[in-house]
Amino acid sequence: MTQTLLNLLAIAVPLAVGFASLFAFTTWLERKILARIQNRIGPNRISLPFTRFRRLFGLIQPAADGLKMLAKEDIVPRDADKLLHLLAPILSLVPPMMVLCLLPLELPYATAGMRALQAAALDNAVLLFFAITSLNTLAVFMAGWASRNKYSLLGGMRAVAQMVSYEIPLVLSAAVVIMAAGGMNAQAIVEAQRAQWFIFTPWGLAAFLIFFIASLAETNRSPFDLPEAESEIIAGYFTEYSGFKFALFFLGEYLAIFAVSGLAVTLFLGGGAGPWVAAYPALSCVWFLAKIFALIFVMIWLRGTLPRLRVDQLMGFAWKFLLPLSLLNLFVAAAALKLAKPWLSWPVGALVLYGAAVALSRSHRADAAPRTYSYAE
Amino acid sequence: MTLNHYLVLSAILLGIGLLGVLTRRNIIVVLFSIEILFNAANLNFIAFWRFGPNPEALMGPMFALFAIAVAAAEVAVGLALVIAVYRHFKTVDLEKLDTLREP
Amino acid sequence: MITVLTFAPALAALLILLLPSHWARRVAVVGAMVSLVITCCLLSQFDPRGGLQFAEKVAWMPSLKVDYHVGLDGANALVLLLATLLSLLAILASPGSLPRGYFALISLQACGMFGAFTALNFFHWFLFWELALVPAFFLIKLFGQGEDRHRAALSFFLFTVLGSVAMLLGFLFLSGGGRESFDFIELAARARSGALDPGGWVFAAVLAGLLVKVPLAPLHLWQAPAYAAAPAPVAMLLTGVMSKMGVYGLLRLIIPLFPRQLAAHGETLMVLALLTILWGAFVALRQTQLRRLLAFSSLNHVAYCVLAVGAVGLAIPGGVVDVPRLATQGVILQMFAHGLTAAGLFYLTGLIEQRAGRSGLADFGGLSAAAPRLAAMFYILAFASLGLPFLAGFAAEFLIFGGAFAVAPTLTAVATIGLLATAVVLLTVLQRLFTGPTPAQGGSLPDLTGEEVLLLAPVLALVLWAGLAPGHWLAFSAH
Amino acid sequence: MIEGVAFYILSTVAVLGALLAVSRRNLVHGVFALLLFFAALSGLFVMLMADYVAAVQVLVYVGAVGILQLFAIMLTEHVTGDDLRRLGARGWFWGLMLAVALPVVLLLPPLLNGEPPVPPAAPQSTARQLGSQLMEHYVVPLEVLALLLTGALIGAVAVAHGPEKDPPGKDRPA
Amino acid sequence: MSASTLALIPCLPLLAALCTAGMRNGRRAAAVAIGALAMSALLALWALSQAWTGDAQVFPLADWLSVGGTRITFSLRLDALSALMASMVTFVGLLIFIFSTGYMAHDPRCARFFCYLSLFAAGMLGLVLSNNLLLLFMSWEIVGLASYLLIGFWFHKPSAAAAGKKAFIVTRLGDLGLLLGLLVAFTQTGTLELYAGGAGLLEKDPGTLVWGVGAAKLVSLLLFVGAAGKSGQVPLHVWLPDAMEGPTPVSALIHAATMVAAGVFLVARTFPLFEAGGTLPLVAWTGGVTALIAALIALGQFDIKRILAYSTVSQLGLMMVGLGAATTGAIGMYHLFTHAYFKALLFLGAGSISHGCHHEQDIRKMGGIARAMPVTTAAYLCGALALVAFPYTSGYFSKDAVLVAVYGADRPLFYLCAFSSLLTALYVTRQCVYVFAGAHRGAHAPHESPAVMTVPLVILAVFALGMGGLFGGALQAKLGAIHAAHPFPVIATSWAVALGGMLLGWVIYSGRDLRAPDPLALVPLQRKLWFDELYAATAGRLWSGLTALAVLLQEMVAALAELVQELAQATGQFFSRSVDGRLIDQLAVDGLARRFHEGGRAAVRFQSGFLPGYLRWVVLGTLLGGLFVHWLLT
Repeated sequence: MTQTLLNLLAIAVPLAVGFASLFAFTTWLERKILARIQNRIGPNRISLPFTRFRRLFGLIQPAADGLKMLAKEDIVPRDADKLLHLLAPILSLVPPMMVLCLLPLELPYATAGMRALQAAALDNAVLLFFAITSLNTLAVFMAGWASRNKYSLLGGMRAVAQMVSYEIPLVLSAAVVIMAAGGMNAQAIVEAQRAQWFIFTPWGLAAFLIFFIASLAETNRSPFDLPEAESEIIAGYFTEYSGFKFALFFLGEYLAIFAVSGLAVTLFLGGGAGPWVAAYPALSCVWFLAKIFALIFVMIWLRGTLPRLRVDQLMGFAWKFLLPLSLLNLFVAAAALKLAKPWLSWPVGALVLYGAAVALSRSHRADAAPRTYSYAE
Repeated sequence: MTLNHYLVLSAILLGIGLLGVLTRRNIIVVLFSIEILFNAANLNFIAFWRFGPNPEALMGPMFALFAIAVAAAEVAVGLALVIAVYRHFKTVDLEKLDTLREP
Repeated sequence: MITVLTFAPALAALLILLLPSHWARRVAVVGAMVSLVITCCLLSQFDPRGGLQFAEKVAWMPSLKVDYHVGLDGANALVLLLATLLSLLAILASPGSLPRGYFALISLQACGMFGAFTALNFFHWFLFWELALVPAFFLIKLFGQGEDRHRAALSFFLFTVLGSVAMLLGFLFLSGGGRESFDFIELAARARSGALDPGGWVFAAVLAGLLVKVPLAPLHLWQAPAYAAAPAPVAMLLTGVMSKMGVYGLLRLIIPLFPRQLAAHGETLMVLALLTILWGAFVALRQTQLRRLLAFSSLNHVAYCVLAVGAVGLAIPGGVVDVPRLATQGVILQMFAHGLTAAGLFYLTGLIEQRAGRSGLADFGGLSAAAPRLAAMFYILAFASLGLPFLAGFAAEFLIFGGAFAVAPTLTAVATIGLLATAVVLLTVLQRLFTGPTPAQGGSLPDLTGEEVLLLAPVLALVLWAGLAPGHWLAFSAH
Repeated sequence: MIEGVAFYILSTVAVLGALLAVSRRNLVHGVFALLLFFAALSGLFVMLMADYVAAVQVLVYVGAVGILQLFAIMLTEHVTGDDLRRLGARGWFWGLMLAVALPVVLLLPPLLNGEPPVPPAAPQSTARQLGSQLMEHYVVPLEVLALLLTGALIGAVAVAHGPEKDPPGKDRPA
Repeated sequence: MSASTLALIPCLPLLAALCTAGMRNGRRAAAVAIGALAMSALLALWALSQAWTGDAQVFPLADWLSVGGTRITFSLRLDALSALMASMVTFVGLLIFIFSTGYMAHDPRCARFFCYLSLFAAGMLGLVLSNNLLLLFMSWEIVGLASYLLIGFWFHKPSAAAAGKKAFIVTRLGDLGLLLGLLVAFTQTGTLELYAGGAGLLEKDPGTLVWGVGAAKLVSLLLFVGAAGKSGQVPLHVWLPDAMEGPTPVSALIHAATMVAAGVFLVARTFPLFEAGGTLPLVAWTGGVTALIAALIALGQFDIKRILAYSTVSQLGLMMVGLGAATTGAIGMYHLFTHAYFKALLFLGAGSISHGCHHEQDIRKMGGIARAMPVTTAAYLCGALALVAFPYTSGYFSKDAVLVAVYGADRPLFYLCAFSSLLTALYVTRQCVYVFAGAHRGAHAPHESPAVMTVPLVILAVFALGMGGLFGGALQAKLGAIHAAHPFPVIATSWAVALGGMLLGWVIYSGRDLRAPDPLALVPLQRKLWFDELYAATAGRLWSGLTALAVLLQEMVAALAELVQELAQATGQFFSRSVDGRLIDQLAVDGLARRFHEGGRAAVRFQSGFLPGYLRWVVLGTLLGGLFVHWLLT
């Protein structure tokens, strides 16, 4: 009994510590990249006290933020729902962490025995992944409701609506990969991409794009960060949060990003595969993280450049564009896999998908048109 | 754990579900309780499948899946109705929603 | 002819209702006169030995074997004459001042009586039987006297109707619900041949119906109040003709149709008749009102007929005396005689009431001094009803007693006491009313006018004729 | 051993969750308790070697149904537990009695007949087997289910849609 | 002598009666009546002469009524008996008619009186001549009617009316007997003819039994009851004295001569029946008893006419004795004839006396008539002597014959008759002394009656004295009497009785102060031996008891009818209220409807719209289902 416990800890602790530190680095990375996009420098002032290193390119900024968060007073609104107010940040943190262990990440020091225990080896890891990520919606809603604040409630509701809507294209695009890989076991999928990453197949590419966009919505990132839209509803569902609970939310958010990107990597970018992995098995972990950071970079990039979507455009885009496209993609992938003649199926598939995409976007041109408002006469 | 444990558990859950259905005044709570009932039933399916004679027939999970799907549909329609009822009667209190009764 | 005779008064009644009221009495008289004339013609052409004459037979309801069959024979010849005569007298006796309803009703009653006497088929006999009854009820009720008339009319009606219902039921059983014919003659023929064998109950029912009408002792309760309450002319008809309908019924129905039952129950019938005779006579003794006294004495007289009918039943053919023939002819004559005398007496009582407004025995005295004609008339009629020889009553009584005596000597001997009692009754009346000192206040009456005497003349003539030469009248019933 | 402990933990959590869901005056708490209950149940499914069903349970119930109920609460009375109206409906006592009676009755046969033999082999149910069964053996129910879900979806939208607030053409292109 | 002429005898007076009925003037009515009677008297004499010489003849008149087999024809019979009676009736009647013209002269209703008298005469003649028992009975009734009318002639006197009624009723009672006798005869023999050439009633031997008694005996008995009623024999004699209420000629004619004789005539006429029936001793004895009692009562009477009435009753008793004792009816009839004359004389005498004394009837208030009314007195005394049977007067001969007959037949009866004859003589002398001797005790002096009244008296006096001797023997022979020797003792007693009685009377009464109470008028005799009271006590009470019973019965039956009506009313009420009201309205119709309504309401309560409720029921259903399945499985 204790042996298994030890084994569990052996896995859990490195994952937790590793990703927490990555969180800090990503915050810094994001602020630096945004700054660069906005033609500014970004944080570089914070220096490590009592040490000589001065401005280490702002790397100490996250630590400072962390300390600041800890020091800040934890304000709980008077008629807030005490219990839920406390529970919300925790609930937003727990699912991403759980999901991380599902990723096919071989830890460098992992011995043969331990490999078997990796959650990734679970038969339906991907399904579990989606199941757990759906918990995140609850956390958002709990936060929105518990702070008894109109804006936070509105933010919460928007977030929930958004996440629910984008969850379906997310799952469907993953379904394409599962169909192709023939199972939901993460490592099996990675194995299946040994020959060719799914991203390089037309339906795979389409799936990847849909998956990526959906994942952005799921984690309320960039163009879909309506819930936290400061200009409209202050900070959305975590308006009433301050101090450490606020930090937890951020941590949760970033972990979610890592998880989704990790999943994207395993599904479409061949997981830990890369040059020299065969030689040095430990390299798979490095490649895995590298691919994750590439995706994160794109996200930050999008954040810095794309404007925020309107709510109805957001919903319309999900239900009227992504969903039909992913369903079509599912069919195309099925057909392609069935025919197993890549030379035929690929161009046709690509053509069909591209045509559908163009047709769908043109048919919804009206949604994107500017809204006319009627004021009380 | 033996089948009886699970049966006792599902019976208890059934009881709690009935409690909600039969005693609460609010429709939504009743819907909650119905969900509890559904889950208790699923638990039984899976329990019987697990401790049943030929597990490979996958009867249990299959039933459970279908049950879950149907339950989901049911909740959707139920809540839609509740919303419509609320819009019309401005209340979800069962005791007040008695317009169907004989005068 | 007989149909014309029967329906003449009915037609008159109809006319009366149409014409203004002061014509009423004249039309009624004409109606009655027509009937009387026709009857006289018929009787004059009547051949005593020929059985049924002037018969008219028309199929009325063939499905029920009911046909309109009228005829004249020994039994109903005399009675019909009596009926027509008395109807005329009654109408003449009623003052013109009465409303036309009265005359219509009395004509209707006359029609009913004529029909009842001439009918030979049960169906329309019963119809006329009831027709005669209903107007009487109204006459008593509407035009009667004394505050008791309503109850009297009702009880009169109830008793007779109940009786006739019993008779109807009896007859229905008798005719086996339509299998047998309703015609009296045929039924009589079948009865004689023994084919017809009605049950004892049927005999009892029909007899009860008739005896209520006669009336006989236990069933006579309606009679005294009815006679007392009825207007005088109607009382004349009631005693003179209506009771005769009962007796005629006995003759026509009981004797021919129920020979065996009558033989079996003749004894009881005679006992009942005896009871009635004594009852009527003795109760009459105690009466103070003239009307009730006469009612009971007429109860007594008619009972003789029933006695005779009983005798006919019991008679063993081939005796020294041909009892059935004797008794039947005695009954017929008695009906005729009593009809005349009783009607006359009631007419006189009516006149007394008209003059003095009351007819108690104690109210008057010494009338023969004040009203010699009234006294004379009253004496003659009283002695006739007493059964004095050379007057109508005696011959009939002799025949009846002759017949009855041959069959049941002791019973008839006791019946003669009835004669004595009647004598006592009437003589007391004569003594109270006509003899003794005239009391000071209101004891006397103005005498009869010529016209009234003239009205009574035919009755007196007939009474004398029947007394002196009953043979003529008996010839009619010699069948 | 672990299994026994896990079972008891999960069952108590489930029962508590259900009880709370049913008895809480504040509906939102009720919903979260319910979600807790669903999660506990999925855990039980995992214990019963039906992990696919557990995953689906979590995905469907915790993810979708919970959210739906929250939406329903939001769209109706926002029962926050501050109004002190009676909790139970009329004659709730009988409801209670029946709620207790039925489980007891249903438990009678198993309890009376004692323990069925525990089968040695733990059943293996992988998504693959389920998928193939669905496609082969249960394909008709699957299609019917598909229809049902579509119908339910459209129906729910139609019913909950409510009257057209803004007649077309006023502020939206026809 | 043809049938029609014989029929004229009764019809003439009948016609006279009819004519005088309408008349107003008394004198003319009298003339008509007397004329008619005179005619019939002549005819009667003619018939007598024929009967005297020829033998009996039957003259059938006309069919009265023919009923199938039996034919009742009226026929007259002319024989010695009927002729004699007819002539006697007409002759005496004539005299009385003449007398009454005077007597009734100033009575306003004199015409009506003569009408009744002629009616009476017609009835009497019809009775006498008839050969048919029915005709006899009918005329018998007419005679009764006439006597009623005549007795009650002065109807304004209540006593007269009552007397009339009493007379009629008692005679009517007798008539019933006659009627029954007639009926028995008719039903037994089928004919009512007395003499029908062999087939008549009297010629056939009526043998069959009726009421356990020989037919003949029964008929004769019943006939005797009739006779007794008419002739005033003992039980039925009460009406005769009261009949004196009528005018005196009436009494004379009816209650002396004719009507009372009818009874005796009837017995004589139907003598063969009596003989065959063996009822003669009964007749005799009743006669004897009547004679004795009547004589006794006569002693105690003070009214002149009542004394004569009782003497008539007594003489009638003697006649009955004569008939009963003798072998033929002759002796009784002979006494009847003689008695008719002197009794008529006595009555007319009494009539003229009372007429003279201004209608005073009480002998105590008379006296000294001899001087005042010499002619009446002389005639009266002749009659008295005849009555007493003074030797060689007509009375003597007839009474003597009776005594001889009785002496032979029945000795004790002879002594009875002798004693009653003694009494007769006694009361006659008493009466004569009271009336004629001494001074007039009345209010105002009597005066002699006019000639029209005294002439008949004288004629009658002559007949009273001579009649016996002259015609006696021939009469008896004619009537079929066997001339028996008069045994000496009988003659001696008759002489002794007659003279002794007169002597005794003279001794007692002459010289007494007649105002003092009469020694012989003992109280019972005065009260007529309480016969009236006796009758009242027995028959009267029985009669009123019967009437009371009848009335009671009438009341009871009427009450019963009342009860029945009440019952009908009650049942009607019952049905209408309880059955119809409660049972049908409440229970059956409305009640049911209400039941359904409530049922419905109860059912509705389930549809309460209370959803949890529905759910509970659902769960309950499953619970029970589960239990049921469990129960099934175990």
